[in-house]
Amino acid sequence: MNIFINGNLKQLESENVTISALIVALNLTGKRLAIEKNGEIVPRSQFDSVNICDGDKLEIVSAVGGG
Amino acid sequence: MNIFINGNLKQLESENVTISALIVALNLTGKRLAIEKNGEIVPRSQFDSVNICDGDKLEIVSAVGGG
Amino acid sequence: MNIFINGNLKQLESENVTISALIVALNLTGKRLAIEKNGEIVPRSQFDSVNICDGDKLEIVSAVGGG
Amino acid sequence: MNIFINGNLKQLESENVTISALIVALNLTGKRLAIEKNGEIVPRSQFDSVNICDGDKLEIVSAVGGG
Amino acid sequence: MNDELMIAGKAYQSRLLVGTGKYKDFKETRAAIDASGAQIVTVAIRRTNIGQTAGEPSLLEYLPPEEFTYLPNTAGCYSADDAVRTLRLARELLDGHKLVKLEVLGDPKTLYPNVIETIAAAKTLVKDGFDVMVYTSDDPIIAKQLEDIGCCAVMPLASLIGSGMGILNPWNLQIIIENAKIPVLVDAGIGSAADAAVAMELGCDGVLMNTAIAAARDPVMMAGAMKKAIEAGRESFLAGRMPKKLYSASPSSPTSGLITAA
Amino acid sequence: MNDELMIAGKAYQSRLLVGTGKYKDFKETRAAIDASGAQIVTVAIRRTNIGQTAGEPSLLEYLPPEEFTYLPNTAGCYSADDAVRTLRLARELLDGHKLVKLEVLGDPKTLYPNVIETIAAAKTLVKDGFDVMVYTSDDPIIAKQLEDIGCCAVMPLASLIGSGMGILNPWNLQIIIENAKIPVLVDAGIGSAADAAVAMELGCDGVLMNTAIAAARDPVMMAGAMKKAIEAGRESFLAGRMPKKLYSASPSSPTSGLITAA
Amino acid sequence: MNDELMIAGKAYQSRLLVGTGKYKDFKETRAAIDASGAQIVTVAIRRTNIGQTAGEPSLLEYLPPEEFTYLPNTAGCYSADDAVRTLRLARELLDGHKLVKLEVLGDPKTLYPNVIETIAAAKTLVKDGFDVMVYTSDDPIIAKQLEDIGCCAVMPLASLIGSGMGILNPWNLQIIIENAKIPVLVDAGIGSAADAAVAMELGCDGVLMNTAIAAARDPVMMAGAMKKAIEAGRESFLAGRMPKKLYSASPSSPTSGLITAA
Amino acid sequence: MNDELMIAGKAYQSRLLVGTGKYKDFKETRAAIDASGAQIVTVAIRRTNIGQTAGEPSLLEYLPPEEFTYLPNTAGCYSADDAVRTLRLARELLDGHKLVKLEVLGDPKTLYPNVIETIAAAKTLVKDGFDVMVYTSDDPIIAKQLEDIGCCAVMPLASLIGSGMGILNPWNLQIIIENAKIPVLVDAGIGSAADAAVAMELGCDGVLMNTAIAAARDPVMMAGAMKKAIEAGRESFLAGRMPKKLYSASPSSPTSGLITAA
Repeated sequence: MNIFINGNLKQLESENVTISALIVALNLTGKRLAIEKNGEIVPRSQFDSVNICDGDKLEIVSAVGGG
Repeated sequence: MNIFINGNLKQLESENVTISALIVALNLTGKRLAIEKNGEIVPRSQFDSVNICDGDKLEIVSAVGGG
Repeated sequence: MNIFINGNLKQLESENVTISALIVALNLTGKRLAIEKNGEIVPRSQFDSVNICDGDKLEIVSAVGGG
Repeated sequence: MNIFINGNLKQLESENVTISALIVALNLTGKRLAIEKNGEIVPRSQFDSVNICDGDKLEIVSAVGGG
Repeated sequence: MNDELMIAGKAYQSRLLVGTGKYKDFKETRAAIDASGAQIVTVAIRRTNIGQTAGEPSLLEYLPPEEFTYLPNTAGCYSADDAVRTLRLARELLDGHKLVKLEVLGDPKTLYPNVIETIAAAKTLVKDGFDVMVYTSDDPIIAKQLEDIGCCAVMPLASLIGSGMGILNPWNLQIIIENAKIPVLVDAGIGSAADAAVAMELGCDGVLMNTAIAAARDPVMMAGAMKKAIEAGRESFLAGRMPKKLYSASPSSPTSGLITAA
Repeated sequence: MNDELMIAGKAYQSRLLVGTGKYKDFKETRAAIDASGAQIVTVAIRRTNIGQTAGEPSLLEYLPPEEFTYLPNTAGCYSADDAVRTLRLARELLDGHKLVKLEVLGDPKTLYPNVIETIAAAKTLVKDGFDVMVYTSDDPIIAKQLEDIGCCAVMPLASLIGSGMGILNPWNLQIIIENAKIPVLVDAGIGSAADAAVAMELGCDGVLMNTAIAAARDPVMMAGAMKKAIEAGRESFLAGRMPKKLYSASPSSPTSGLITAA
Repeated sequence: MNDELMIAGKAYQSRLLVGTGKYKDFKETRAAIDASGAQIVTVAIRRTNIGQTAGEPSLLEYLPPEEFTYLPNTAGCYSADDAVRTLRLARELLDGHKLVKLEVLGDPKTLYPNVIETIAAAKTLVKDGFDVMVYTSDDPIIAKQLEDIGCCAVMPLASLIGSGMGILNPWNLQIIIENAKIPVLVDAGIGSAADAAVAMELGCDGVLMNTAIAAARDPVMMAGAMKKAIEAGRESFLAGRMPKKLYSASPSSPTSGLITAA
Repeated sequence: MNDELMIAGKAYQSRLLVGTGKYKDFKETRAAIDASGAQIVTVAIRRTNIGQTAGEPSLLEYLPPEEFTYLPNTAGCYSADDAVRTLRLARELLDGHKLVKLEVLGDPKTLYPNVIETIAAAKTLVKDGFDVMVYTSDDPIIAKQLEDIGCCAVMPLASLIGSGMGILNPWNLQIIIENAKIPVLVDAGIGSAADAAVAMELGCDGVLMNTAIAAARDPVMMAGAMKKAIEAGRESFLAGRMPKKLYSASPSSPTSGLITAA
């Protein structure tokens, strides 16, 4: 299926992917992240339960140096 | 009847007073004025036709020195 | 004899007074002082040997708070 | 003979040249000038009478734009 | 030199706008304004003094609207509604006159503008057909927003009204001037003729003042000084000043031909 | 208003003195000086260019000594002797002319005055009968000493010659002005019309400048701006400016009679 | 001396808040922040770099949230919505962290705040339970409105972000400080240690900076200088400076007892 | 960081020199000087109070010459002769102590230095073997002459003694610092910690003050503030400040990766 991550199109083979699975797939395990799905924040507690569907728009953000 | 002019109570003997008549009564003949009646501006052209009723609130203003 | 100390006239009974003796007489023993006699500095080493004569002008100074 | 004008060596054929004559020879007729000869100012009134001798040092100056 | 100030489609030769408050009497007001050469004068709108003896002189007799462009202001207004209401009365009072000065203040202690209310009032007034010259802070973003709303001139403060502190932040004014496509006039804070010259040298299109003239020891003489200062600053701006440098490259007199070289 | 500048017993209507250096040509020099309204113009004394084609124009033809008061200077002199020698030649050149500008510089990089040599030269020149207008630093003690020596005017710098940095230390100038019984003119450092107005508002009796006019993009227009700025600053000083205060006691418009009180 | 800075109910010993941007690497970032003594550090929220090699170091490893109070900002946001959205993500990212820095910019050229959008965002965030430290202009009325909305600290600019121009308008800051009942921190524009000391002497409760440290030739040394400058300015403010006067009433040394009186 | 101040061949860790006048009592004097960290303290030379009760405490008991480097001054001297005479007595008083502060004043109202007399005194004192730290104006030429005479440090004023006006002309100080090969210390005029930091950031080698500490509401706290301000300003100077620019090239947070780009 096709989803958008941080504005870029991304193809995923498998369907029914959880956020947690996606994080692993994206090689982001252990990183401190916040995720927005179609404009709604997904609490970290729900990463295992929330599934990603075709066409979902995800924003994955972290803290960087800034002033 | 009782009206309010510039925030002060004013008693008028006669009823059915026009704005023009009021101006004369107030000794303001010939002065450049603008008048608000109950929050609505009364165009100068209507000073002769518009009547004042008991309880009306009038604002009579002129231009003064200011910066 | 009469001498001047810091601009003021001072009477001394005895003649042939040394600077050291004067310091004692003035109750300045142990104070850190510098002394000018008739415009010439008297080194501390000579306080015992230098005599004061009638009419001598002495300046006795010390260090005080200043900026 | 050889003289110095404004720091530069200048050869003159004739001897016994007056300042006035020199001014003509230098093509400076009518210019407003002041002249110093060997460090001494030569008043304009004496331009006709004062002679220039071999080795004299002359300064010829005028007014120019300045602030 | 033809260098006119265009405001709402009308050309003015004078870049000095003056207030009419705080003078000893109307005679002094008129004398000072004449000396200033101002063509635009601000007036306040106030309740008519009821019961005043008829024939008592009025400002308009000393400053006939035929001779001067009136600029009714909203001094003393602390809300958009009061300001709009005041200027609608002014328009009626001055036979449909459209050119107005909008100012909405934030508090009576500093008289600093309330830019939120100012923007709200500006939107209403522009929609209502007024030509709005707007008094504001030196916030460049707000100034641009007021221009985008359709104000015909933006008038940032130099410093607080009546303070005479002069231009406290020339850098903000510079940014406002660079970004503006409408006239920028400095309003409030000018204290002396030099302050006015500084404002014009920054590239302002004009200056509006009242206290600096009216509260001078000799208001009429100060008015004349202000006229010259505005013109001096404007011409200095147009003439293009010399560059600043800590060390001068060259003295004003020739460095060659010195007799000292002898 | 009769407000003349008295220097060495002669009255001048203009308080702006200008240099004659750094202009494109003599025509521009004259045009700028006319626009400035200056009555006193400084000139430098330099070695005559020997071998120049006869009839080549000279400064004096464009600025006839009958029309202007010449102020020969000692620009480029770094010692009292050189300065004195230069001015004696100037006096001879200008038929016994006594009014001169003394300046003795400290180094060619900053052109800052050497006050020690300046004082020495001033003593000699005054004894020798010159009317000495003296360029100096903003040191109030030195300024007073130059007055006591008998100089007819003291001319402290605003900032370095040709820097255009304006008045760097108004406080020292203020002290000099308060203490002086002779005219105090600001000389050097003025960069724009506003700078000139500031100097006059401080209470200076006049301003001498060259680069600020000659190095402007349009020297003639700037000269006119300077004329107005000097007059504006002077009149502002005489008119007595309003007091400065961080908060204004009172707005310019009446605080009573507001409809908003309804 | 016990003189703590209270923000949103928590006490801090350091009055210097620092950004974490523009450093050579995280090692320098940490070294500079240690030298600054800062306890509150700002961070930006940005899209995670997808596809980056795992184990690549992150800012949080160098600045553990256990050691520092994070202050996520909204740098780069030009609307209230973007700012609110960014801070909600930040809160989630930082496990419900409530203390945030709100900044909504007006344009990318000046980075001047958009106070209209800032106020809108502040209202939403306060209602949403955030502790909002808000970056704003030096407009005293806006500063007061932000306090009334419920922000826990107001942070006016000294000058434009990254400009290093220092405090351009100390008078406005003074008014803001006088009127505020919440902490006032100067944010943006500080360029040197002296600037920081000036801000604290005005009576600010703290200073937030980034470029002044990160863009110094030696960021770590500058960080230490800033720490001392903040403390020096604070203590100078508390100690109560001597009065200013153009002339001194009295020298520092006794005027009597001079031998010169002999 | 090993960054010592070398004066007359001796190294000092503190760049803050303080006066000992104007304090409530010797106890406060000592407490303030301890808080300041100063190693060099100025003292005045005055006629001993004859007839004072023996055992009355003296300054030297509170500030033992073994702990501090004394810097006897010539405060109150208006001529070279008086200054030289005073310092010869000081040398005798302090057992041949050679390090002295020379100041010759111009008038009692401004306490501005008389540079002519100062130069005369400096020549005599240097010939006589003194190590002369000389108080002077901010005249760069005079400062250079004093260096050439052989003074071991030149100490230009920031503003008038006891005025607390801070640095009135940083440009002159800058020139003095650029040209000097001996230490340049700012002496007189510092009013607050920020003033001290500004002086050090200009590149001064040190600062000498008295009133700013002694006349503060809390002299001991202000002394500590000054210690930090001097160190902050010095380290800021050494660290190399960021460049100033009206507009910032870049914000402190990344401009890419904004969610707002979504």
